[in-house]
Amino acid sequence: VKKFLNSPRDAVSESLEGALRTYPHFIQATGHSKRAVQASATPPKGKVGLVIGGGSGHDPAFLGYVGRGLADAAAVGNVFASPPPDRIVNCTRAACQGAGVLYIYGNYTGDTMNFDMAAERANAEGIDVRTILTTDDAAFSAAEDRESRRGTAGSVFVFKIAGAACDRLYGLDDCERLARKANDATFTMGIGLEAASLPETSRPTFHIAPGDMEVGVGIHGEPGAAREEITTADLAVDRICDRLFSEMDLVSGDRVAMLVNSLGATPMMELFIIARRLHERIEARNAVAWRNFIGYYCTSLDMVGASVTLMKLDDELLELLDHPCAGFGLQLPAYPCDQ
Amino acid sequence: VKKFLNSPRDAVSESLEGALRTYPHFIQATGHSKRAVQASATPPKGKVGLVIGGGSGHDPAFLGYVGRGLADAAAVGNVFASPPPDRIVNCTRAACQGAGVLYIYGNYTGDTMNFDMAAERANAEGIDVRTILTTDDAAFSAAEDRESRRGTAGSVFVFKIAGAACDRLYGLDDCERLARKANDATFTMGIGLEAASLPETSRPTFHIAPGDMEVGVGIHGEPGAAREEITTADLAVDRICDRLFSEMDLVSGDRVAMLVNSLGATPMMELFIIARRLHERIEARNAVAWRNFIGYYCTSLDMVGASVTLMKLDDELLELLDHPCAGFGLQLPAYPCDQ
Amino acid sequence: MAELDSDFIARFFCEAAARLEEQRDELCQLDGLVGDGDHGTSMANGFAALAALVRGGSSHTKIPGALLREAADEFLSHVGATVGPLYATGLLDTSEAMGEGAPWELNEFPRLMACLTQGIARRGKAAEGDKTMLDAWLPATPAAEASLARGASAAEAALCAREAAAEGARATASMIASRGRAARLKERSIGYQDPGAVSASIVIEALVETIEATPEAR
Amino acid sequence: MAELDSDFIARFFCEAAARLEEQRDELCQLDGLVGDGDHGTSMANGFAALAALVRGGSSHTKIPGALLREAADEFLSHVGATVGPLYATGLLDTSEAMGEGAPWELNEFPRLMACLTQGIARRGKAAEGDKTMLDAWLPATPAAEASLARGASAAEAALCAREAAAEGARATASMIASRGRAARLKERSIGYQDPGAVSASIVIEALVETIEATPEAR
Ligand SMILES: Nc1ncnc2c1ncn2[C@@H]1O[C@H](COP(=O)(O)OP(=O)(O)O)[C@@H](O)[C@H]1O
Ligand SMILES: Nc1ncnc2c1ncn2[C@@H]1O[C@H](COP(=O)(O)OP(=O)(O)O)[C@@H](O)[C@H]1O
Ligand SMILES: [Mg+2]
Ligand SMILES: [Mg+2]
Ligand SMILES: [Mg+2]
Ligand SMILES: [Mg+2]
Repeated sequence: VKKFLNSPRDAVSESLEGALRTYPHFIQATGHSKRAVQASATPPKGKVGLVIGGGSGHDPAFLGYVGRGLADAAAVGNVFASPPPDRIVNCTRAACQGAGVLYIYGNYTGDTMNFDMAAERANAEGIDVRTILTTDDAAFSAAEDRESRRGTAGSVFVFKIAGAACDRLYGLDDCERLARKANDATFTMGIGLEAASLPETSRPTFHIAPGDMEVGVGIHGEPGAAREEITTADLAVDRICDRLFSEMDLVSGDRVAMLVNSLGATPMMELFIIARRLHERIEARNAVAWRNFIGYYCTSLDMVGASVTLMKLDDELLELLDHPCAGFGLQLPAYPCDQ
Repeated sequence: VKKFLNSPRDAVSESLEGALRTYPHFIQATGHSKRAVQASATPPKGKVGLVIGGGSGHDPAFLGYVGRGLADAAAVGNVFASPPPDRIVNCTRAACQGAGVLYIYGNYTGDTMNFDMAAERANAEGIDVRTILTTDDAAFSAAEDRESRRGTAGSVFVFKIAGAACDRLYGLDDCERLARKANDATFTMGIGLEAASLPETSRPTFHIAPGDMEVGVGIHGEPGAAREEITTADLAVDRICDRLFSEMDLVSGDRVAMLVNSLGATPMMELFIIARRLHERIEARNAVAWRNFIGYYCTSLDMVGASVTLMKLDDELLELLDHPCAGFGLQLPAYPCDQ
Repeated sequence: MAELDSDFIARFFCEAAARLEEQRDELCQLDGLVGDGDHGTSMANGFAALAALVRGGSSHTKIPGALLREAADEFLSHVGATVGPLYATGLLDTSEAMGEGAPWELNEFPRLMACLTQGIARRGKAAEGDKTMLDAWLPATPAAEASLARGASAAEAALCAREAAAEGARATASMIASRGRAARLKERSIGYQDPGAVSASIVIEALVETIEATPEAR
Repeated sequence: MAELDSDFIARFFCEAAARLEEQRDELCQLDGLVGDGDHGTSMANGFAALAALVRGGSSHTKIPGALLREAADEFLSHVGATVGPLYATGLLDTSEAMGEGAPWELNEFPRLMACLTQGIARRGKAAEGDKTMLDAWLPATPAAEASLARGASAAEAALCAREAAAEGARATASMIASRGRAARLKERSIGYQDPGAVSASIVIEALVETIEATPEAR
C-alpha cells in the first residue's frame, strides 16, 4: 500500500509535529516532550483532570479528543503501541488541577501496564488517579466477561461523557462514576474487509481472502473474532445489530447514540449505507438513534472496514453528550443546529 | 476493492437515505425528490440563496456543506455524474428567498450543461441566478487559462465564503463578488497513489504502477497531469508547493487558509505529515497558514491520495471564513476555541 | 413504406438499452482510462430509462414527436452527467423537427440521425476531431445519405451509417481530447478511444439493427 | 574468570540490537498474523536504544547494576507497548539483584536470565503455556543450570539455554494464547508462533553469542 511518508520510522513524530502546527488553538506539546500533548486552553483550578492516550494510527484519536469539554492531555505511543509511563506522567501533571485525575484508555495489556506504572508514580506525587478501562468491543467474550473486552471506537463516547463531567467541575468520584457508566452503556462491533498497513512495512498485516470479511476486528488492524463470507451491507449490519442489541438489551422506547466509524479506508458513502440499515433496525425495535456520529473517529490506519457503536442514553448521559466541546476531532457548539 | 454495498446501483440512493436519516437537524429532502436536499433550518426572507451540487462520491461534499452559514440546498447526481436540471431547479426554488440565487459548482462540462439548463428554467420563473464556477485546480493549464480549470477541494472554501456572505444577508451582487473573489484566491493540487473504485465495478478505474504516483489528480478518480516516480512525502509536498506558491504568488506576510484533504483512503496520519512540510514551506516564505483544515472534505471515493488547497486571505475573506456555520461536513462555532 | 413511428422508436430504445447494458462494464473501463469511469453507467441507465418508458407504458402518446420529447425528459432526469444534456438535446431537437405531425418514412432515418447529431453539437459545442461522441455521430448521416442517393435500400444505407460511426469511433484513438473531462489530459489522451464515441457507435448500431429488423427496409 | 560486567552487558545489548534489527520485518509479519504487526518495531527500537545507550556513552556508569537500571528506563521510555514494561521490569529486577556491588561471574549467567524472567513474569503475570515470551524465557534458565551442574562450560551451558528457548518458542505454535492481544483470538491463535517468544529466543541467542565470544567461557 502506497503512503505519503518520509522515513517510515519518523512517521509518528512527523505526524504529531504536523498536528501540533496545524491545531495550535486546540493542542500544544507538554513541556519538551512532543509525545505528551495537552489542551491549549488552560483548565480551571479545581477541575478533575482527564488523561487519555494509546498507540498512534487511530487518528483523530487520541489528539483530536484533547480540548475543552474533552481530555486535558493525551499520551502518544508508537504505531499501535502504548505510550510509556514517563509521557503519561507528564500528561498527568499537566492535567492535574488539584482535584484528581482520570485515566481513560482502551483495555489492552500494554496500555494497562504502562498506565498503571504511570499511576504509581503519580500517586507517589500525591495525585489521586482513577483508571477507567474502556471495554466497549462486544465482538469477543461473553457479557459476564465484560472486563476482558477491548476498548475500541466506543472509547470516544466515554471520553466525551467524562470530558463533559470534568468540564462541569463535578468531583472526582462523580467523574469516575459517569465515565464508568458511559463505558457500561457502550457497545461496539467492527467488520474488516482488508487489513491495515503499518508505515514501517507498508504491507497489510494479514490477509483476508477476496470473498471474505473479518468479523469483530478491533482498531489495531488485528484479526477479529471470525472469518466469514463477505455479504451485503445490510446483512453485515444485521450481523452487528443482532449482537449489539442483545448485548445492550435494546428495548422499545430506548434512545441511543450511534457512531458509525470508518476504520480508515472505507469512504463515507458506505458509512451512510450502513447507517441507513442501522436506523431501520433500531426503529424496528421502537428505539431511536437520538444522536448520530458518522465518519472518522477511531481508525486503524488504512484498514478497509467500519465499526458500529451504540451507547444507551439516559437523561444524564444525554446531557453530557450534548455538552459543548472543542477538540479537533470532535466539536460541538452549544447548539449544533436547529433542534 | 471490497465495499459495504447492497445492490451497487442503489448505492447513491441508500447512502443519501442514510445521510438524511442520520442528520435530520442539518438536512432534509426537498419535496419528494430525495436527490434534492435542503437545509433543515429555515433561511430568513431576503437572504440570497446558495445552491451547490455535483456528482456523488465526494463525501462529505456536497451534502455536508448544506446548513446555516453554508449552502441552502444541494443537488445530488450519480457517482461522478452531474445532477440533472430538474433537481437543480427544485433546489433553486427551495433556496430562493426572493433575493436571487447563487449556483456554485465545479467547472466540468457535465455540471455546466445541467446547471445552465436549470438556470434557464429558474430564470423563466423569475429567479435571478448567478453562476460561479470553481476553478481552483492548479495542476492543469496556464494561469491565464484559469477559466478552463477544474473545481476540486478548494470548492469547499468558496462554499464557505459565499455561504457566510449569504448568511450575513449581503446583496446578490456582493455575494457573487465574494464567491468569485474566494475562487480567485484559491489554488489546489492533488496527488493520487491509487485510483478510486466505483461501486458499480468495485475495481480501480485506472492503474498506477507500484513505483508511480499520479500528479494533478482531481476528485473523480481520473488520471491527472503527469505520471511520476513516487517520492517522499516532503518531496511530494514540495512539488505541490512549487506550483501553488507561484500560481498564487505567495509573498512575505501573506496569510493563507490551508486545506489538506484526503482523497478517501489516505489516513490522517499521512495528512499530518503532509501538513508538517506545508507549514515549513509556508513559513520559509515568511507567510503563515492562518486557518487550517485537515481531513475528509472533498473525496474521490476510496482513492489513495491527498490534495492541498491554499486560499490567500485578506481581512474580508478571513472574516467570512471564520463566520459560524453548521453543516455536517463543516461546523464552526462562533469561537471554535481559545483564540 | 414503413415509418419511423412510435413503435419503431420503442424498438430502437429497447435495442440500444440491451446493447448498452451489455457494454456497461466495458464502457466504464474505457472511461476510467481517460475519464472518471462512469460512462457505461450513465449510458446504460439512460437508455434503460427510455426502454422502461416505452415498455412500461408510462408514455401514452403514439405521436413520435411527442414520444421523443418525453424521452428527452426521461433521459435527462435519470442521468444528468455529461451525456444527459447531450442526448436529451438531441432527442429534443428531433422531437421538434418531427413536430406533432405524422411519422417520417423509414427512408428518412438519416434525418433522424442528423437531428440527434445537431442537438448534441448544439448543446456541447464540440467540433469534429475534438475526440467526443460527435466523432461517431457526425459521419453517420452523410454516409447513409450517400448510400441512399446511390439507390441503396434503407437497410443497406443503415449499414453504411454503422460502418462510418464505428470507423469514427475507432479514429478517436489517435486524437487529442479538447472537450470534456479528457481534455485536461492533453497528449495523454492519445491511444485511447473516446468512450462517448464508442457508446455513440453502439447507439447507432442499435438504430441500424432496428431498421434491419423492419421487413420493408430491404 | 570473566565477569558479567558492564562491558559484557554492552556487548550483549549490541548483539541483541543487531539481531533484532535483522528480524524486525519478520517479527512484524509474525505479529500481524495474530496481533497488530508492531512487535518487530518495538523490539528492534527498544534494543537499538540500549545499544545507543552503551555505545553513545549517554551512560557513564561502569557498575552493572546501575547500568541495567539505566537500561530499564531507556527501554521503557523508547518503546512503551507491551514489551516495554515487561523487559524494563526484567532489567530492573536484575539490576536490583546485582545491586551496587561487583559484577557477577560469567558462570552466574543463568541467574541473570532468571532475574529477567522473573521481572517479566512479575509484570505480566503470565504463566507457562500462556503463549507468551515467557514460554521462551522460562525453560532457558533451568536448561543452563542443569548443564552447568553436569560440569559443562559456560559456553556449553549457554548453548543449552539457547536450545531450550528456541524449543520453547517453537512450542508456542500449538498453544492457545491466553495473555495479550492474541488471547482474544482463542483457538484461532493455534498454528502461529508467538512473536514475543520468537523475539525472546533471539534475545537469548544474543546473550549466548556474547558468552561464547568471551574467551574464558570455553
Ligand atoms: N462538449 C461535448 N460535446 C460532445 N460530447 C462530449 C462533450 N464533452 C464530453 N463529451 C462526451 O462525453 C463523454 C463522457 O461522458 P460521461 O462519462 O458520461 O461524462 P463525464 O465526463 O462527465 O463523466 C466523452 O467520452 C465524450 O464523448
Ligand atoms: N502478560 C504478558 N506477559 C508476558 N508476555 C506477554 C504478555 N502479554 C503479551 N506478551 C507478549 O507480548 C508480545 C506482543 O508484544 P507487542 O507486539 O510488542 O505488544 P502488543 O500486543 O501490545 O502490540 C506477545 O507475543 C507476547 O509474547
Ligand atoms: Mg501493539
Ligand atoms: Mg462523470
Ligand atoms: Mg465519465
Ligand atoms: Mg504487537
